[in-house]
Amino acid sequence: MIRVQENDFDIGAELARLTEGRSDLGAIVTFTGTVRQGAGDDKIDEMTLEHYPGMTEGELERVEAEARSRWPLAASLIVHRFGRLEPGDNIVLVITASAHRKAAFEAAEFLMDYLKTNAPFWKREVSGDKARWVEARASDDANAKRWDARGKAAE
Amino acid sequence: MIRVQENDFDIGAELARLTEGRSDLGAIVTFTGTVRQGAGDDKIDEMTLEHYPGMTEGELERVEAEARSRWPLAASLIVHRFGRLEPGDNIVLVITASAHRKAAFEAAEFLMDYLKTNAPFWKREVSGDKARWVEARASDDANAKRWDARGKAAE
Amino acid sequence: MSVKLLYFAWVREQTGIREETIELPQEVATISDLMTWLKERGPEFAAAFAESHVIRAAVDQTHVNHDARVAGATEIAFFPPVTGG
Amino acid sequence: MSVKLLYFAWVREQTGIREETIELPQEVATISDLMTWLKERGPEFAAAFAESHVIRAAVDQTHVNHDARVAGATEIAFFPPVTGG
Repeated sequence: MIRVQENDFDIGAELARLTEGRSDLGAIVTFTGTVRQGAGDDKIDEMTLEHYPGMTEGELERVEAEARSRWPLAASLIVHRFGRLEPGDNIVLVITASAHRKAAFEAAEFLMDYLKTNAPFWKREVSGDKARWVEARASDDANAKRWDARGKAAE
Repeated sequence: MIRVQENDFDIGAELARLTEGRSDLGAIVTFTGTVRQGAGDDKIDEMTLEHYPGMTEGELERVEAEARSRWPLAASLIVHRFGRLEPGDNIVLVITASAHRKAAFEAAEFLMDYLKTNAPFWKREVSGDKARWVEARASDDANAKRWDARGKAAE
Repeated sequence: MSVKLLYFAWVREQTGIREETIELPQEVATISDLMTWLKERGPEFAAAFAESHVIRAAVDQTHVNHDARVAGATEIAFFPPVTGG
Repeated sequence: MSVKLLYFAWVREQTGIREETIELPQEVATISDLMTWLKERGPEFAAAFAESHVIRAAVDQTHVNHDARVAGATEIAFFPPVTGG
């Protein structure tokens, strides 16, 4: 399940909804990405997340389907926010649940790596009277690529 | 921070407590282990978790300190339950928070792998009128050992 | 053939346009051709597409390379490398 | 020297004892020696420690190997491989 929204999300409530009445889950992993304040020259006051409505949902669905084809996930969720955010605010939530922890951990990392390089979001950071578009990091591309070679993962 | 308790835990509340007022965290990972009902010959009705009071707390503190020496964690938490549990119930919660997601993911996996092989807990599963002590899995030893060779992790 | 063009992030800021519908000229066969053609529309577009090698494109909401064909496209988007998550 | 012994999980079930305090005999130098000595205390202990190679031990709440010395120990625990998490 995927969702793109301006509002905040409640991790406890999302978890409860996803796992309610389920006794087949042995391992549940959540990843939450939040706005870091930074320090010195990197200190930010706020951030705006622009996205490509329509394509965003399509990419998140594609990424989730890919994870579910690679790992035996009993449940999964991606929630990504857009709009104006402040330091400490939530940006993205990924939840993966499986019978075993290895699948849940790997799938959550995979989802984050793929989402970082494929979901059409752009961060604009504001610091005082200066604003700048965040640049993509080569390490994100490298993180996403490491899954390509693996194809179907173990377990 | 570590806690050993008979009562359930509330993941949302634990997360809120750990991250409240923090704007230095970019990545927060939670792992929750729950009682799987199983199926067929592995179907269980309930489970009892026995532990070694005193040593349990010591081992969890040692494991957490080891993770914090290997990764730059801004916050961490381990909560482990003991006593009688039913399918679907929570068993263990691990939370790791860091500036970057790689450290948070790796540290959470490390904590679970080490806890599985070092924390003195024993599961006794009840199915109908039969009870059996869960046997340790060779894969858990292998998972824990893979960290030994690595020593200090990247980032 | 008419096609909707969308611009995001600093590509949008530099072109000054969020979206527009244009008639695709005959000589434009690929994304690369389209960027070359766009650069000639004026200084804003010349600036936006000056470093065209870093710009990413999507045809009908799917990521494509610069050598992708544009024939049959309904919607073409240009944007910097993504930075979500 | 007196030492507290603790038994957990199926070791506890088989010995029928959760904890006890004993006087360590002179000839018991290591965990391995202690298990050999315990086996001779009766059929419950013989059964509990029959497969002593799978049993784990902790001296003063720290995991140890079977060749660890027991001199100076306050508390020694015996249990199966752990299965928490």
